[in-house]
Amino acid sequence: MPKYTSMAYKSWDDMIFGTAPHPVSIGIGPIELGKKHVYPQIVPHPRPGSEATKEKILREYQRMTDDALGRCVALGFPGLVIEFEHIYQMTSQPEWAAAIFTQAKGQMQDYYDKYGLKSALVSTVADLRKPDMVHMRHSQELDWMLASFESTAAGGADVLSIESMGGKEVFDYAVQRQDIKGVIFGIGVLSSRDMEWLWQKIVATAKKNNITPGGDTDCARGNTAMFLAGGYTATDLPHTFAALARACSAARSLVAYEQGATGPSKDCAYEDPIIKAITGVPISMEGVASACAHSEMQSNIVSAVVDLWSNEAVEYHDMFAGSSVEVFTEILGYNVAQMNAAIELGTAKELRDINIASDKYRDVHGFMLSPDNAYEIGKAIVSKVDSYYLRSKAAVLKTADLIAADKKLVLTEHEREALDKARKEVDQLPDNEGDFVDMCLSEYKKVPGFDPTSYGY
Amino acid sequence: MPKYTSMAYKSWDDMIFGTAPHPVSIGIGPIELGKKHVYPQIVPHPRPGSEATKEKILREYQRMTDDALGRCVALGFPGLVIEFEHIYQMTSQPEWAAAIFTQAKGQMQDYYDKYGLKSALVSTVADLRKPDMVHMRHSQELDWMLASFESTAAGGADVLSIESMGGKEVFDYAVQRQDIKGVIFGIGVLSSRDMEWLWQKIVATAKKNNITPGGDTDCARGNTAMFLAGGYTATDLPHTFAALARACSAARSLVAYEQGATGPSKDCAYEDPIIKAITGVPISMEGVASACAHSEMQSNIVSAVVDLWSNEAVEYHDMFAGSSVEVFTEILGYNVAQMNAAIELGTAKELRDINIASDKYRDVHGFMLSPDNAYEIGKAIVSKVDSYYLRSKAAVLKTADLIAADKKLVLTEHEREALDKARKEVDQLPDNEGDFVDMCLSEYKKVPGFDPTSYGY
Amino acid sequence: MARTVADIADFTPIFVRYDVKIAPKKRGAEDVSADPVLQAIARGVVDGDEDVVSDATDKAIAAKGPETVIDTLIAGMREVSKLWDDGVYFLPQVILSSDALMVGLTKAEDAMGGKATKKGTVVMHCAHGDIHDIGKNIAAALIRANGFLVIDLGSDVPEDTVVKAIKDNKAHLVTGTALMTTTMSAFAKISDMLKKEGVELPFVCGGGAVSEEYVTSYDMGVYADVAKDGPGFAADASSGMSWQDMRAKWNLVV
Amino acid sequence: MARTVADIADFTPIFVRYDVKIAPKKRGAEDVSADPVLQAIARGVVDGDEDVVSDATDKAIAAKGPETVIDTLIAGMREVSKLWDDGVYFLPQVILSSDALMVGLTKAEDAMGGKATKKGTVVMHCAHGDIHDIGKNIAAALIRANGFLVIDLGSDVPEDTVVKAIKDNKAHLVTGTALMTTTMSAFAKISDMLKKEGVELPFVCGGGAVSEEYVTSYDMGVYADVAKDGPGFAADASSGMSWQDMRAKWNLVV
Ligand code: B12
Ligand code: B12
Repeated sequence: MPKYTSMAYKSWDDMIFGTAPHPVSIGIGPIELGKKHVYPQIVPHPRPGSEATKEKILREYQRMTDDALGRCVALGFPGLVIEFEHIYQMTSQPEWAAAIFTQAKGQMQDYYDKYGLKSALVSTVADLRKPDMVHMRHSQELDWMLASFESTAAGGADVLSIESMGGKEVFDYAVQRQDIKGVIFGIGVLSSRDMEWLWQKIVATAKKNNITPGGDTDCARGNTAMFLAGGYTATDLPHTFAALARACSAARSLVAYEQGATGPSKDCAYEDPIIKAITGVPISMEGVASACAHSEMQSNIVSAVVDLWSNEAVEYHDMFAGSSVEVFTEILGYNVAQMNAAIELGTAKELRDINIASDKYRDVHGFMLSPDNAYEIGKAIVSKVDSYYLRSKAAVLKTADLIAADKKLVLTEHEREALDKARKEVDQLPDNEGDFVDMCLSEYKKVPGFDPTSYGY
Repeated sequence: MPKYTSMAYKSWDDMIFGTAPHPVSIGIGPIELGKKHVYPQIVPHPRPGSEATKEKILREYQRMTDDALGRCVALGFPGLVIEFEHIYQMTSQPEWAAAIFTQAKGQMQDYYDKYGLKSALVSTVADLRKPDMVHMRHSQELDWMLASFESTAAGGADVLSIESMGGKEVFDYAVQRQDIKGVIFGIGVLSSRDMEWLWQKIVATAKKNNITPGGDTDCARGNTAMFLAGGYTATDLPHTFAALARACSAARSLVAYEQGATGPSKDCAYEDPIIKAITGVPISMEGVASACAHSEMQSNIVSAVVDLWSNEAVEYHDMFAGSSVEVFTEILGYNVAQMNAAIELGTAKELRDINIASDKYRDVHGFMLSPDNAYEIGKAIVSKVDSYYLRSKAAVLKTADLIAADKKLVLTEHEREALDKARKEVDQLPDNEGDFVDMCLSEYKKVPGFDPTSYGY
Repeated sequence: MARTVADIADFTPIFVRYDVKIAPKKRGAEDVSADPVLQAIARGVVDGDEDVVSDATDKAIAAKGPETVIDTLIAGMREVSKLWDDGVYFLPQVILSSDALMVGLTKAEDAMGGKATKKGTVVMHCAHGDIHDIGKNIAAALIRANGFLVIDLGSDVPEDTVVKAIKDNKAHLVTGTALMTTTMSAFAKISDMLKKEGVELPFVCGGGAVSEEYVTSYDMGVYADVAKDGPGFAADASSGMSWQDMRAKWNLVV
Repeated sequence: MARTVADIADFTPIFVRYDVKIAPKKRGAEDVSADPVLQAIARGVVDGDEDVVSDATDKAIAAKGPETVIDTLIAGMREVSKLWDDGVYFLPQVILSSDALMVGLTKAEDAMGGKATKKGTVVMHCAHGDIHDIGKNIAAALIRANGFLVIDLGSDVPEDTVVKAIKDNKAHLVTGTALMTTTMSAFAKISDMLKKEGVELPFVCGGGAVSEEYVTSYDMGVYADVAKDGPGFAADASSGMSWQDMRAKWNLVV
């Protein structure tokens, strides 16, 4: 498949929440993404113990689904996307997964029939291929995954997505050592190669079932780095280093769309503003309403160009106002009501710019995801079309340059040193993919469990 | 004390979040409310069982406080207000309450010394005077309450507030029967009289301790009606009826400020936009981030003129991202960051109008709290200065008129009938307070436990 | 220039008025009797009109006897429930109907020279330290209107008062309401005290703070979601259903 | 006209850069030895430089004997911990230091003709069905660097494998990591299995999904908040502290 060589927008300023150059229709209603409307996306997680039997897990999902749909009707939300991120027991037992999806789809149809509530269902299969433990291209785990894509597609899923695991073994080793070379290799090369291989299968399954191949996220790497970087008081990883890792994530997550995915993207792919700038697909993002799932420093700015607004994940439990699923459906619904009201009023850009001002300079992660910078990073990526390695490297260099150049962005001494050190190391890397890969294959032999044949080497 | 006779603003359009004609400074830093900035207000609640011993409850509050302050520093929030709504065991044991407040204030001082984080502490004493069970003016419960105001003021509280209980016995009886007369009597007359009596004591305690008398809320009545009304699918009480009850709430909650309270108001007083229009005090409100505490139909519009943004209450427990207190501190912090960014950008009115558009026509409660309508209701209230009864009646009539007149506001048949019926009943009520009170004293004798001497009759 | 809310013609992208979509057609109740006086009683209940019920009851007691009056009152109330179920009535109409019903019932019982046999006895209370009682009051009104004897202990009720009332009244069912996380622990205590005394009966617990998970963590606990279910709980318990069976029927335990 | 973010001069009303406020002054480590070769070992550890440590270790083993080398390596690591505590070092510097330390340690142990006595034995794993292992890996590196023997069973480890490893290795401490609500129930199972076999030892559990409340709900469980505390747990357990005492020390049980 060809690689992206140009941008979907003429200027970053054309990017706005709710609108995408390549809209997508999914589910019952249908839910139209990218056509001047932002929808909420609730992601519920079952309680400990509910995985014990098929009957229990079905009840748990039934309740969670009903809570989410019921709250939408009570408050007047026009539509809802529900995502089930498979737990281990679903992907490893494709017939459980199928039953859960079929049940939810029936509930969604009932709400549509009774109230006219639109909805769609996303199946995010768990990537159980832990690269240091199982082979990426031949293993029981892979077979389960493919069977689960198939069974949930047949069972009523409208979108197939994944958080794929390629390159994680090398990345984990490298990120703990603040080693940018290993990060580029793990994310930019290994993960991209794994995606190219895996996404052909996912797209084929989606097509066969006449549903939508959604997207992939660099969660396993980009978000690990982001969480390690943490807030202002954390000292696990420099924030500048995590931002450079995120630049690679964009070059990497693009592969899904090159292989035929159309969006909606995966919510936890913080690299999505860059992806949207390049591809024009509708993106799912998470921010202030995903505070239940993790803490972050860019909760408002990530809504700037969003099409589907998610809470990432909330465990089912009781709160004063009802269940946590009801609570977060309500928060998401009002968040998107604000965005949709702005669209109807004609002040969407004002709202976008307010959200940009909230976080652009709070932290480097928000800074690089600010649509203006995201656009520039996207341009660097599409300028290097011939190699996964080179486009990742270009993204890292562009990000480092943007961070270094902006006077409003304050960095501590430690953060700046980390940036300068990484920048210097990247400058010394080879100019072509072959040399880089040879170098890395020899250096990262030492990473426990790293098996180059998992990536077709 | 004189009653309000005029509005604090020339026009509703001058009202905006973060700015109040009469700013208030509280706590460490200090936190300046009403001076072009909105602060977050977190209200944590202890877990079941933690009330068992003083040691346990102190640990619980210590953790909750640390979680809230720590998250602010991690994410860069400039300041935080923490409210402790007393549980029964605090108000009934004033020395427990004092210890809890002293401990929290010490933690807040530490964070200020170490990081410069501003903060302030609100003591909301539980009104344990259940009017059908205890006398409002002479009882053990009253003594506990006054002692708790005193002990928490001495212990480090910066603001004293309450959700006072007057008139609840009559109101509860009336609201269950959709009886607008009883609602006006319970809220407009009895609760106002109780507040006049009680607030002189609260203001005196605050003055003595050199801290701030905050505000009171019609929670016990206005919110009970609002919760009974519920969402689109509930059938416990017509929404139009709840909106008329809320109109009385505004006439009633005003009494605190007439007796010397200065704000910040109580977060759960949804009548506060009307109060702000009349008094110009900074108001605390709750909306999208209080979805943890209850569901509502006006979560965005209530931020239109807010100064302090609250989550109402969240029970302490674990979520994926940390504790629920950390999660909701984070949500509140980003919500106010959005508002403060708009202020700094000069697009605060655009954001306000977006939030108005989100909910003005979703439901009658949001409709009447829309700043334009809130202002009109305020005018009706201050036009009838000589009587608590008459100003409540005027508020109800104005609200009914506004609802009936606005063509964009769609009502179901049942909702419109409820509105018309109430309107007709109010039209037939006496023209002066004496006659009205005589009528009600005789009619509501039948309410179990109603004792007119509790209100000085 | 940016527009204001007044310029928006169509709000459906922001919110959808599902309430308007599902609003039922207004309709009246079915007649319950061909007899005009009995039908007047039923209509008085349906309309929540105490005066009408009072007058018609006086007449009917003389003409038909108090048992027939009681049956008619209950039949009227059944129509009220149907209207509520269908969304034609809201709760206040039901409460007013139950007020009216109580007027008739008291008269009929007086005429019978004492309390008519009730379907069962229910002890109700709000937890110690908790004064949130509106949910309990609504449930009490509905249970009473369905022909059960309700012993309402009020709110902020000490645990031993509850236990004593259960024993003294030989209750079929006890209910508890709590809206605060720091008061609902009283339920577990009551359950323990009952066990110690060898008393076993269904203990239906509800209220905002209370979760099914919590209520099903102690013996006898059955979780109640809405007041509307009150009469159903009372009927099950009075018919001798065990708390285990009631829990299995009403709760979705994980 | 509305301004853009570029026009904002002062962001403090929107956010405050507390990180800048509390950023420590950069500083180096204290010297740990007056001897230049030993100091080179320590410096190599502090700098995370495997080559320097390797060379200096070779020299020092000959000149001072392996025990002194080990002491020096540990002393260097102690300086690293101080720098981390003060925020001068971030985690990667600590991991690189521990890599360097392991190079020296391996040489010294080889010179002693086998493993040096470790301070204690720690069995570590991620829960069955769970592949989130980065927190465990960090904790393992820190515990190892503090002189303990770590048996790392990896991730997605069946319960009986864990129990067997504890018995086979006579472990002082077992640790578990889980980041999913649906995998952490494995911990309670392991606790039960150990009890049944009469084995009792502290079971330190951590990971994003895991709460103190959950971990302290089964026997032996001690909740771990951050990887940094790993060496402290290992030290307590190896010194014979009971799980009850460790729980009291490390956890704030309600
Ligand atoms: C990175 C990540 C991943 C990576 C894992 C990388 C790895 N090798 O660990 C990848 C992408 C592979 C992944 C996969 C999945 N993930 Co994931 N993941 C995360 C994420 C974003 C961050 C976790 C992380 O690395 N944190 C940083 C590390 C350092 O923290 P930590 O492990 O907790 O360790 C700290 C402490 O706990 C402590 N500690 C831990 N262990 C020990 C041990 C000792 C002895 C001591 C002293 C201390 C200690 O020390 C550390 C701090 O100093 C979380 C989000 C979150 N809120 O946690 C989700 C999260 C854990 N993942 C989640 C899910 C659902 C999944 C998937 C099922 C998604 C899917 N459907 O594909 C799959 C898992 C499939 C499977 N079978 O397991 C959910 C879990 C929901 C739930 N609780 O049920 C979370 C919470 C995300 C969310 N909010 O939805 N994930
Ligand atoms: C109205 C209200 C009040 C009123 C109470 C009115 C009254 N007479 O009940 C007033 C103002 C007095 C009040 C006071 C306080 N309140 Co209050 N209150 C509320 C509020 C806003 C609504 C409750 C309500 O009336 N709901 C409607 C009724 C109908 O619902 P319900 O009682 O739950 O009943 C339903 C079901 O549970 C069920 N049900 C209930 N019982 C039974 C029984 C049977 C048999 C059956 C079948 C069904 C059933 O049927 C009903 C539906 O059909 C809630 C918010 C919330 N999220 O719940 C807070 C809330 C309960 N209050 C709270 C607090 C903290 C207080 C105060 C301590 C505040 C203070 N510091 O002053 C004081 C209490 C002092 C004390 N000692 O008790 C917190 C509790 C926090 C916690 N869980 O610990 C809440 C959750 C608000 C919040 N989010 O912070 N409150």
